[in-house]
Amino acid sequence: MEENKNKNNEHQEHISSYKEHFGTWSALILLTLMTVLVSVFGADLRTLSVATAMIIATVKVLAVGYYFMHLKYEPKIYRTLIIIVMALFVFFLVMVILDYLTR
Amino acid sequence: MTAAALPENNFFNAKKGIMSWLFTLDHKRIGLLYLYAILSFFLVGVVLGFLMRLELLNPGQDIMKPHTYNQVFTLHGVIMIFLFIIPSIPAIFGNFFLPLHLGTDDVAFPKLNLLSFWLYVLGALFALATLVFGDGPADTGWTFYAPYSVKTGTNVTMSVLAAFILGFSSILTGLNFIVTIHRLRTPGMGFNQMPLFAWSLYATSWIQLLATPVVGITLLMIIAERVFGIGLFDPSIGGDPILYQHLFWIYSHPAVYIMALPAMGLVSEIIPTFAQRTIFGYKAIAYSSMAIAFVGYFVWGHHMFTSGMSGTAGFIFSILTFFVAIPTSVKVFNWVATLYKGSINIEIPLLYMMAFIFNFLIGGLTGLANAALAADVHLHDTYFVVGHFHYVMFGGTGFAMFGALHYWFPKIWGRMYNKARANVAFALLFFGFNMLYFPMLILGIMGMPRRYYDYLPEFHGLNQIATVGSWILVSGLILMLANLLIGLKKGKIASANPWNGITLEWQTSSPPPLHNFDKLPELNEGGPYNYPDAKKA
Amino acid sequence: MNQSFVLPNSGHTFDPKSSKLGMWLFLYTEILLFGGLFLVYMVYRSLNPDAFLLASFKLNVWMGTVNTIILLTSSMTVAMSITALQKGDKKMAMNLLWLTLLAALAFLVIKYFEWGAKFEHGYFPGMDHYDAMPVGEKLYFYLYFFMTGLHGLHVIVGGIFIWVVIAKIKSGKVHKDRISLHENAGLYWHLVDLIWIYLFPLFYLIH
Amino acid sequence: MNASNFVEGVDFSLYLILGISIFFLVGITTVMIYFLFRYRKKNNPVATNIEGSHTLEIIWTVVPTLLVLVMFWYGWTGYQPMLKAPKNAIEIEAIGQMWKWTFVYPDGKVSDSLVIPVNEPVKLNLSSKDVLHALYIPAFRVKQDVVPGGDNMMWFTGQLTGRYDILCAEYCGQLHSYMMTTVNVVERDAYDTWLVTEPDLADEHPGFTLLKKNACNSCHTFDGTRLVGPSFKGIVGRSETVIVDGETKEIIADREYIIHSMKKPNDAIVESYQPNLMISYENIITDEEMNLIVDYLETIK
Ligand code: HEA
Ligand code: HEA
Ligand code: HEC
Ligand code: CUA
Ligand SMILES: [Cu+2]
Repeated sequence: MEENKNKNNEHQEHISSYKEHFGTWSALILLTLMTVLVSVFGADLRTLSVATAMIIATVKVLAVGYYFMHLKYEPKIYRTLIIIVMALFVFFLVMVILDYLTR
Repeated sequence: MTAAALPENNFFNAKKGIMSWLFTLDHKRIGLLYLYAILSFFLVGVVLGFLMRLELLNPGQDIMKPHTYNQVFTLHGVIMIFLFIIPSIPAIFGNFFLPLHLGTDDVAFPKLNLLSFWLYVLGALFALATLVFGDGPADTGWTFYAPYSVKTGTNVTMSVLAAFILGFSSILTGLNFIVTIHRLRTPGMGFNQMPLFAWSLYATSWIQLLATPVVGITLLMIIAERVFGIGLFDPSIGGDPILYQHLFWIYSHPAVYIMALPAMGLVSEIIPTFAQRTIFGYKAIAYSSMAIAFVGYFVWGHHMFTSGMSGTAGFIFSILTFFVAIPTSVKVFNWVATLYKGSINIEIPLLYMMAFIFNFLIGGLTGLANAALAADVHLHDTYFVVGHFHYVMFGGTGFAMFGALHYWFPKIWGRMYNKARANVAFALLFFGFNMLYFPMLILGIMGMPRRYYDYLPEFHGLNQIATVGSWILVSGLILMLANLLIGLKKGKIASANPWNGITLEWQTSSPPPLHNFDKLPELNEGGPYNYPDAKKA
Repeated sequence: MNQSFVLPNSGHTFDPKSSKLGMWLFLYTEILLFGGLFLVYMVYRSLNPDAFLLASFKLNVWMGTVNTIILLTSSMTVAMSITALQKGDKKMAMNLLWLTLLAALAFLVIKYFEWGAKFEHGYFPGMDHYDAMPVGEKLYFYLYFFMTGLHGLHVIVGGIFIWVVIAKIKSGKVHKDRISLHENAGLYWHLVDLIWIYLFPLFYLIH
Repeated sequence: MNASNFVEGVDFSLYLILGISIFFLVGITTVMIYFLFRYRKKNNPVATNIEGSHTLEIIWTVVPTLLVLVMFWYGWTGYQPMLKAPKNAIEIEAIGQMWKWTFVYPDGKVSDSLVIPVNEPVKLNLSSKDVLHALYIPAFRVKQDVVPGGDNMMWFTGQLTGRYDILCAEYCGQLHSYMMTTVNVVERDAYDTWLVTEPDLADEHPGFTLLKKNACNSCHTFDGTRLVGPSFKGIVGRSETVIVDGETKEIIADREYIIHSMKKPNDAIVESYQPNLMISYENIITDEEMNLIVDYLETIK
């Protein structure tokens, strides 16, 4: 399909700017500090802090994937695939835990 | 038709010397290396299976002690699963014919391909080294269930390590094929112009890629548990042996479709060639491969119905398991429909495909009995399951592989085998196979558990029939292999396209030249199997 | 016969897109490799919530936080080094990669001290203190060592990968128009980072 | 009348599926062979390219879907009652260990085979001392894994008096295929008398009774033949080579050593035998009992 046409004359790759990387990094550090603070000082919000920690981690992962790993600039198939892989993992997890919790 | 001599320019004589084989980057040679290696290990597995049958001829001890028997069936299972059937079709025929089918000259990463092969050899050596090192081969069954696999003194660590390495080899092959299919199709060939074998390899590769790592890490945990003496599945520290089973089957169920899908791809190749007409329902067959691969990820729990699984989980896993049968049956019906209004050459490869369909039907339909919760409570871990999986794996995939070997024999070696002898071998194999495994289904319904060194007297008769069947089967196998070997040396020179096949591999000479094609291969008008000589519907 | 004929879609010619696709596929397998461990973790944690909570207090949150920051920073430097090479600034690209390696080293050194402290307390499986722990906490520590250990192994492999890239940039084999290897090393390194992003809250921040 | 209350559900789902299977197997095979001959090259020299048919695709997707749903349903309804035992069931502990079954009754009676009253629900609480086993009674169509550290259970009602096999259906090592016993379904009054009659052990050495009770004889013989563990024949006072912490040592098997071997079998492994197979009996057998055992062992030379 489309990939076969111009294999040798590569079309221009997207070049991310330093600024963009730095911005991503700042956001990541901010989020890290946030989770640490929530967890260390929000000790009695236990379930809440687990949930926030996981949500924040996921946001961080998305940021790394999107900007550092250039997913934002890759063909859509890369994003679709990674969603499928993650969904697969979540299904494994849900089914195993379900088995344990309903015994 | 027959040319006087093999073409001068072929991949066999393109380079000379043993090194040019061991370090070759040519996908055809790597495919053949796999063929020789896999076949050798397979023969070891067959001998072990044969020994088991001898032991089971009569109740009580015949030729070996219980401990030995347990090691034998474990090694038999490990060899057959990890060394034979999982790599078999993709690594041999996939390597050889995928690039030809796509009209390219190699896979995307030839060096990685060579690495996969050597990893395979390394893993195989580890598996066999257990015969010599440590306290002998593992005696756990190929499933390595904890906690027995952690307690036994036999050399489980090495067997598990072997499976781990073989897993990597399998992952890399899958990765290579996916990239090849995405990037190296000949200009103008869209996904829907690909031969169905390529489709089935594509589906298989995704399973290899995404399921294998899970078993990889699980096996590492077993190794760690053995090395440190305590571990994640040990109840005394709060661990749970059932969790091991979940992890193991998350891989090993999808793995059964690694075994089956490529074989189904072969059937979809070979039937149109001998019916001389286009395949019935191309898209249905292609997409059902993907559907099987996909649904196959979600059903692993059916191996654990009696493990104490909750009713809710059992309900979900059972119903999902039944859903796999639907795309499979779509395939079967389409294959049969492809014979309709064909102009059929009844040749040996086609006979093997018919045998595939028959055996696979029995295998698949007995799978349904296993998938039903109530029936599985009775059938689980009995010979019914043993019968089921030999029917699908050996009666299905094994026979498809024989068929493919006969089908592509002239393409690979440029010669033809003796057809009369091949027919006799086929008859022996088919008859012996059914005589060996059908009694097992009945034994299972009667309640004979598997992995049994000894059995109650009421099971004696059927076990004897099975053992005699194994003798017929093995004689068929020997005849078949001998016939092929003779054909290799002395067979008549075959033409480039002896079956009047239509996929791209038949456009090049037999054996193919080093770089597969001397000119850009021509795509077939209106679909990969659209025979120009046949009438329009 | 035309010996010099080469197909337009030959597998023997270098194709950056193939190589990137291949790398991503490999990353998927890595995700699922760790996925298996995360699964074990989740199951055991849901079975022993309190023990996991208690055990997590024995880890040093600050060391973990510092390590997280180090890894995130190193991710940024790899990403930037790719930008630099794409722009043709070879020197800058190499320096940024060296910085990444430095971060990797720092990460490992901190891990070394962290593990060392745990060893001293006898938390490693088989040691005295470990044997005296309640069952759930044993699992926690076993998982802790297993998962961070495997992750540490990935840090080392990623570091070697980057080191190879540096050498190849130096010798001119990797350059502006042939950047695949560099990009792939970057992708791998980011993956190491991604895994840590989940490991960190799961082990250190259960509080 | 069936042997147990589950036979009907299990057999119905099994034979329903087998019936449908045979129909498809025969049907498809016949059609296949018919086509093979009807459209042979000789009979049909020119093929027709038929690309497919949407109607057919839909039919052969929908029909199997409906059929599998039916199969699933009867599988489920046959299985569901197994999940929950009735409240009034007689609860018996069933313990699996390499390679012996032990049953403990509510009033403390211990037996190595199962005896149950007819037409009364029985619940077995399954536990394992070492590895996985599975308690399987083919005639009753019931099977359940016995998991160390787990708490599985199974229940059933024996509906016909008689003796049936109990087998182990989960691979558990060397003598897996010999791990069998029986279930005897008897009338209620026979069950009641059985419960209160102790076997007559008056002239049996109490040490020997203990050895049998703890299934030592499934790994150790009394006649010198080798099984999983060293034979008991002439063990007391025997000199043997053992491995302690990786080092080989010569020892004499005296009373102290033998008792230690029961408490901590892994401390000293007799050469050429495997560690980890024998479990520790420290909290299972009392010190007095251990001495009785050694008393008995002294008598077998
Ligand atoms: C090539 C390998 C292969 C394949 C393809 C399959 C295919 C299937 N398997 Fe099998 N299986 C194994 C290899 C395989 N299996 C192995 C190795 C084990 C044992 C592992 C061990 O414990 O050691 C096992 C065990 C196993 C079990 C566990 C049994 C137990 O231990 O208790 C179950 C349970 O559900 C099962 C089910 C199925 C089903 C439903 C299919 C389906 O995919 C089959 C679908 C096919 C058909 C249904 C036939 C075609 C359909 C028609 C012609 C249409 C008519 C059909 C309808 C009306 C629906 N298998
Ligand atoms: C592909 C897989 C495969 C194959 C081919 C076989 C082949 C055979 N198997 Fe099986 N078997 C397994 C996979 C396989 N097996 C597995 C996974 C188990 C479970 C182990 C466990 O419980 O852990 C098992 C278990 C098993 C048992 C049950 C043991 C027990 O539970 O106690 C028995 C008993 O008779 C048996 C017998 C045999 C025999 C006699 C043969 C053969 O010897 C028959 C002779 C074979 C042939 C005549 C030729 C076959 C040829 C091909 C398939 C292709 C060749 C290819 C080319 C030429 C290119 N096997
Ligand atoms: C599952 C199998 C198994 C069971 C059950 C078992 N043992 Fe053992 N036993 C072994 C093995 C294997 C060894 C050898 C390894 C070792 O020395 O620890 C052994 C060793 C011994 C020894 C040391 C023998 C010697 O020659 O030094 C003694 C004494 C012993 N067992 C007693 C018993 C008693 C008493 C019981 C029952 C209460 C018992 N065993 C139950 C497997 C078993
Ligand atoms: Cu106990 Cu098998
Ligand atoms: Cu399965």
